[in-house]
Amino acid sequence: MVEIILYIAGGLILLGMLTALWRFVEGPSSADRIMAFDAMTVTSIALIALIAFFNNRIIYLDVALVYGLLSFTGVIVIARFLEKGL
Amino acid sequence: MEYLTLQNIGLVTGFLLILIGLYGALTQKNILRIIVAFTIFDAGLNLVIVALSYIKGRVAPIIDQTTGITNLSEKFVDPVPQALVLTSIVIGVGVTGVMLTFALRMFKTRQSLDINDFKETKW
Amino acid sequence: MVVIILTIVLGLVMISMAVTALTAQRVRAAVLASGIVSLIASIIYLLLAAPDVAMTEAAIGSGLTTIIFFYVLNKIRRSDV
Amino acid sequence: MEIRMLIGSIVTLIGAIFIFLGALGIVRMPDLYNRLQSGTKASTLGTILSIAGIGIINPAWAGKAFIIISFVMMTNPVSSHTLARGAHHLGIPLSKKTVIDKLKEAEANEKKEEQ
Repeated sequence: MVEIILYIAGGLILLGMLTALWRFVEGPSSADRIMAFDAMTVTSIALIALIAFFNNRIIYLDVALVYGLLSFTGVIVIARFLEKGL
Repeated sequence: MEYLTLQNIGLVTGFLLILIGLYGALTQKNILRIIVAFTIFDAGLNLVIVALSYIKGRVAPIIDQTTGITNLSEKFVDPVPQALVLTSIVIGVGVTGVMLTFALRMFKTRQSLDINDFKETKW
Repeated sequence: MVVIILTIVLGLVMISMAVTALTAQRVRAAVLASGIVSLIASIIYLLLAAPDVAMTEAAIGSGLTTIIFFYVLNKIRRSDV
Repeated sequence: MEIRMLIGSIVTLIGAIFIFLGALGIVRMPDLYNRLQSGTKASTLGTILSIAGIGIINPAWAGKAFIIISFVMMTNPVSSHTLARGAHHLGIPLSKKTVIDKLKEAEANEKKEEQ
């Protein structure tokens, strides 16, 4: 029962990632692409947590920790690049 | 159907990434796009080496409460290719930085990013 | 079986993003697409039982490479980058 | 025991639904700023609920899950705010239905005080 609910949750998360990818391919301006990149990064944190549950290893959560700490620096650098002047 | 394992999917994806990166590096004219293609080539190469070391049914080579400390060589995948890939990722970033520095110097001397404008280094 | 389907979907996304990086109109879109290739490669490393490689790829391949590329693009600033 | 695992999985499912609706908003919204608030608020809440559900299912993981939740809650709004400000400076047009633009008024006031 629990595993079936978590499989459905994983499918929804993967579908959300693919939907954000469509905006990345379509996006009219560069800011749209950066926003899709940010949304995909945050979504992949939840996917990594689900993979860690199914493999039953706590060490996999450290990867999600690294994502949460370091993913926002890239977005800040690109936004400063758009604002002219790094 | 029995060929559809995790290892084979990793190998096929890695080799396709290597081919796409090589094609891009050979056919693009812009210097920055050549460097982007080189980055994709690097990612595919690392993926192939990690997929070679995977064995079905075994777990990651890090000790904690769920693995115990006995018979570890029958539970873990091979850790040596993973250590090699760990070094290779860092070296790849260093090579990318050197290539970007060259691209910046070439742009400052000639005000161009096209590879056809730099003919004096050909022989 | 679920893991196989997940890996196939992630691999297809990776290959399509690599093709997007070669055919994009501006260089900044190509750099972002190669960042997504590194991001999904890190999830596939996690499925292939290599969490340490996944950690390094997430920090260096997806973060630091994008940052140094945009540092150089900030120095160049033409109409097509 | 079973009740706790069921509650945790349902919390994770609610988080996944929030992530999917946020991604749907990224595609459907009319201009950049609406997409930005949909893609940031809903995705952040969905990720927080998903990781909290994993922490409820497995109580030994709750400490590390709490650390990840606090990092996501601190870093994600910062990057989104910086991106919205950069896009406004770049001059990306607003939607036709927008009624108020406070940042433009504030910049006009600053320019008037300098003169």
